[in-house]
Amino acid sequence: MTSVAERPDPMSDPVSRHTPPAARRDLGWIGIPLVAAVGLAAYWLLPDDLALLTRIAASALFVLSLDLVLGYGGIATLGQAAMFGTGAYAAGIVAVNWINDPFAMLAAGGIAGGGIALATGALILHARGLTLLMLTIAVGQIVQEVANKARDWTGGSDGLSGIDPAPVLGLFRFDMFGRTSYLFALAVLVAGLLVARRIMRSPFGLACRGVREDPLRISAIGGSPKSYLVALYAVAGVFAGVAGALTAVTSGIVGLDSAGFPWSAEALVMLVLGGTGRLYGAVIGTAAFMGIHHILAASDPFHWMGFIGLFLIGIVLFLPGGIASGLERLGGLLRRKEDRA
Amino acid sequence: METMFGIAVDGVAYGMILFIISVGLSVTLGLMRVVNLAHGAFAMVGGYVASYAAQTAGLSYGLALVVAVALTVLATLPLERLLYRRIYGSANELAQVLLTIGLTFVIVAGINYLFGPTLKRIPLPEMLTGTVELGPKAIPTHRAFVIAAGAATLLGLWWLLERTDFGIRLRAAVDDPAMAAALGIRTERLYLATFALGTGLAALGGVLGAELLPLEPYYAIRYIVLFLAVVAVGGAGSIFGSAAAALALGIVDTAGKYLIPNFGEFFFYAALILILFRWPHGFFKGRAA
Amino acid sequence: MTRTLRNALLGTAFGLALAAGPAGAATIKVGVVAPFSGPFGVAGKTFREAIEVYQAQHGKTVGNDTVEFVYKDLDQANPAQSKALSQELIVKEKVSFLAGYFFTPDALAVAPLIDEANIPCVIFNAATSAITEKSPRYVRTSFTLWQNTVPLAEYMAKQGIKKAVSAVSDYGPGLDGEAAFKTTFEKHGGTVVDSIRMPLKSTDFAPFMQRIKDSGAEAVYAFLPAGPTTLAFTKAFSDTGLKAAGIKFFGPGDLTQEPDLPALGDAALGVTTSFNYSRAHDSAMNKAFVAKHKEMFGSTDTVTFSSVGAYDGVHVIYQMIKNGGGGKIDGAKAVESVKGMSWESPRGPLTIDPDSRHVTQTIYLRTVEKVDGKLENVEKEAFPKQPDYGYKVAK
Amino acid sequence: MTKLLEVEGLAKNFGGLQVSADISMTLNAGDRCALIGPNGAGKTTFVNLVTGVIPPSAGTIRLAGRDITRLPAAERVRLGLIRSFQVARLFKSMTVREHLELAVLQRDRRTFRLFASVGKVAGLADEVAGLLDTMGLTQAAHTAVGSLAYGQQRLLEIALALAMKPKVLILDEPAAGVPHSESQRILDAIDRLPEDLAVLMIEHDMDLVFRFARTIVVLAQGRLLCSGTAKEIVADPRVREVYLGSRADAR
Repeated sequence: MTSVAERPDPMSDPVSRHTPPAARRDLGWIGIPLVAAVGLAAYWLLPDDLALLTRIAASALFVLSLDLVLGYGGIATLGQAAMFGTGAYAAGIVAVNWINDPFAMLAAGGIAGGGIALATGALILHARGLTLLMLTIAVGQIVQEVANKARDWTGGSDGLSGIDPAPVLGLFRFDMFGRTSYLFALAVLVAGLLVARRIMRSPFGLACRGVREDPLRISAIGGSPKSYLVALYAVAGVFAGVAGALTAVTSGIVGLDSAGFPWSAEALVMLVLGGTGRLYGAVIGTAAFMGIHHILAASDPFHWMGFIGLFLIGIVLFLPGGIASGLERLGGLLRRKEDRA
Repeated sequence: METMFGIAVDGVAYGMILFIISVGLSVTLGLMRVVNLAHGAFAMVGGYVASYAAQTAGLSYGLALVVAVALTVLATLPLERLLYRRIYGSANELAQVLLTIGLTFVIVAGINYLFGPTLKRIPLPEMLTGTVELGPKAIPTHRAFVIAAGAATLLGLWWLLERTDFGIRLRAAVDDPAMAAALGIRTERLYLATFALGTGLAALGGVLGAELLPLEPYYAIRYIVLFLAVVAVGGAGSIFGSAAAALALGIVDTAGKYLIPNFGEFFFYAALILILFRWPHGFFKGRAA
Repeated sequence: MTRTLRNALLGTAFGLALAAGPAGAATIKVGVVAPFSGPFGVAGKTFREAIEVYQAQHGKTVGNDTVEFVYKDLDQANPAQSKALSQELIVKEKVSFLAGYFFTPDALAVAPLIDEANIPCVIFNAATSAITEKSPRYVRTSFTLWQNTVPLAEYMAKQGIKKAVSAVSDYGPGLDGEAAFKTTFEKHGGTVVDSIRMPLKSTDFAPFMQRIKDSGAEAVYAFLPAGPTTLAFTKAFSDTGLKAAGIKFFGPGDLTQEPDLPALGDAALGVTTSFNYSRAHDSAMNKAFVAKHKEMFGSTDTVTFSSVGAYDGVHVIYQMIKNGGGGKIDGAKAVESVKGMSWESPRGPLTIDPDSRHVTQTIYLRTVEKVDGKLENVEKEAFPKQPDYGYKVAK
Repeated sequence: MTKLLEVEGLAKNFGGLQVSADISMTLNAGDRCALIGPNGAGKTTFVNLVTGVIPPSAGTIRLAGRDITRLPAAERVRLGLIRSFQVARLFKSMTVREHLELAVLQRDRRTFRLFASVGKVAGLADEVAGLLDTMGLTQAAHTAVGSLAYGQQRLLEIALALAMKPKVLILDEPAAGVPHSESQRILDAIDRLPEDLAVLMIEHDMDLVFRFARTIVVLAQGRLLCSGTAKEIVADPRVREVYLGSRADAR
């Protein structure tokens, strides 16, 4: 990866070239209500699969955080799990030792995730391309190793267990049927989408889009590209931390895998699969990847990897820009037909 | 003193393995600007072919090595035509990541299906077992052989790139692709040849390194971070950069494990961050990166 | 897909049967969570094969009830995913037992679930002692590091070894092994001159070998998780001349697990390990088990410790169903009913310790030798009735 | 007259090569100055030195009395030294309006507001509308720059510079690449720039230079050759020599 941030990436953003931005916004606007509606529908239609759906919702929030960094900031990272893991452990440690209110846990996760992102981002975001990629990986590995070493706090490789979140608002208990967990996760995801959308339409979001396209031009109007990137990285860190905390709340345990390289890589795959720079692309990618994985792993746990691999190759060859861009093109086609009629 | 010497020897041996496998990745990244995450998978395929050739077909180690490199190159060339050609260039990074991860998954699943999930070995010839005395330190003969093979690979690549027609064209294309095309260098064939070179080197490393990086289907995923680290530190497209980076990381890793084993992992990644801080474009700034 | 469909149809069919008739023929489901794909896919494979061998030998029914196994793939240690899969097994598949669990965090993750659902959880592998303390519904049929290490350390001390070094992977079970070794070995008069903790993912062990050599120890106690790391470690031990220098190599049997032996080759010869099971164990029951496995799967390459962990786990589950006398399983009662249970397994005599709910078993001292041209762990000594020494050891 | 930009003894060496030497000049409020010179005279280097893209080897630069010689480029921009680019350098996927919003927000340091909506920032919409109107870009406000005509992109470049509320504005060949028929629009736009601004224009097109400039500075071989009013410059034999000489060489 030589220069993700220096050049606009046409792969990730074909829509902006072909359709006026106004059309893109419309789809963005229905994206979030659609996520909420589909999420609620799934609650009624698939009451036995809430465990999976909960994981999808929490993971989607994590992938969303990656979209903020990559899709809006052009920062290629394979270390986003460092923030997720830090958030998850922070929430878990807070719950086990002090206070187990789910909202307090989310707050702890967000603060921890944002804090670590701010600290490490300031350190590594001067780099670009492959170097940056390696730095993010290295930060992730170090966070994971810290978690492994701090056994007294994190449980080390055994995982931090015994997290028992209090009922939501003192009313809804997290039971084994997962209803509370799912609705809670879905609510947090939708709230996350709304906040992310708000941020991306704020002056800050506008500046970040500018940095992604041409950092030098940003300096020419008096802005500092690096400070925008560090701020964006920290904001995304808050999202990742909340996602980690959400996983800690809904699963009651945090493992070393939550800060691991595979999790970062998987998030990147899910995001690119769904489509970058759209927010709801993160949700589509996560649902598609985890859903397909679940079905394949259930029917053929021995060879699912091969099928997922073929699927990813197929997406690159036939649907560059991810599933969301495919949907948008479909939407565009339909609209054009209407126009003609 | 003896300790230092021991660390140096072990580190160099480890570094040479990393070098042989990673340099192919560096070459393809430098020329085609493709982040080939399937590079480890190609190394693994080479190792498996050699293992099969030596154990089941009963070939000698040397012959198995040649067969492995040749078969791996032959097997992956169609991939260049069918898949890689579509994603060359730095504008396609996300597509590259997705496609090569997908390809890695398919290869892992395929190897798992064909050879099973258990560890495989490439039996060493009598000559390469045992130890050789190197001053005060005894090192495994195989490691000494790997160091020699790594040095030979470095020399061979240097000769290929500096002294042959292919090398001149390749360097021209890395420096300035547009100019190279204008001069009538047929980049398509050049890309194909370079891809073959990269894959061949991967396979070679997979076979030679099998004692240190044992063969199993997840090899492809397990070590790719290590290979990427070498390329990042060395600078994409630089042969000597890769060698220097591989040796440096090999020695750093070995020293960390020896001196502070409890924090070996910390040491390695902290060193990596420091190195990349000091040389953000790698030791030898890649001409193309 | 076809499996899912079939399961669904079966489920419906039995559901109808249940609704129609009186309590009688029912299907009792057992959910198995284990790695069936990924780097640890062999473990899941051994579980599944052992389960199928057990069912082939003992039938698929207990009384009037049919026992059906539902498999869920968890490719690596991922407790959150483990909990989600187990939750799905309970809520969607309506299993009466949870079983499997290769890694400690994955097993720990289900403690709140099994308590809430009142379902027994039979652990086929996860070896950290502390697990069974977390819920009264855990039963474990594998082993712990303490269980394997204590007799080994005693044996080493008895051999006249005074100075030893421990080298373990830097994660929970490794630290268990290190603690068990140090405590026991020093209690019997030995000295641990160096305790090396190695990064979990490391495959280059030359520097550690140098360190072991420099420590001046006569013997090394090593523990690493089975797989590429153990292979590389064992090879490095023989390659770097430590073996030739006369340093003795001991460790729990993970180091020479049967599926890795062909790849280890002659480097493994002479390595002494302590473990609860060897494929070459000499008993009629084990011969029958291995023969049946070969008959069903064509090879015995994958028969190893996790096989008997699963095999005996299924035996315990069958016993719980039997004790319940048909109908719905009450988890707490079912676990209660097998406390103190003793039986003969392919690995030897087993008893479920009523306190720890972990099997008390014979630990064997084995050496890798060639038997009919094939490498095997050949048993040299037996230490009977070894409990889990790590249960409720303050950390 | 307020001295807005003062350059003294500015020089730059690349290795042994001296590309700029001993350049001194002053811009006052209200100045309309053109910087001309044959190709290779060092005009671009001069702009880069003044704006802080490259550090000078010697000399000082003062902006409204403050020494800015060592300040980074972005800092000079914040102080009011603004340039437009020779080749339109814009954010392709953003609309015209978004460009101006971003520039105004950046100028006011309001870009770190995370939760405000761009549409609701006080005073922003009016100011942007004013800028659009000044440059005649109101019609194109919602067009993505990628699909904008080149002449309009140049206008947007100038609008962007203007949005920064500059004290000193450097226009680097504002009409480069624009068809002659459209250059009048650009000139019109420049005519409407606030009067108290100091404007320095680098330009080849003499036609444009004579219509715009009240003073002209000639650069040749990295040195200041002469300066004066249009009439004085045209009459200066050295200028003729530089231009004709270089043309003769080129042929």
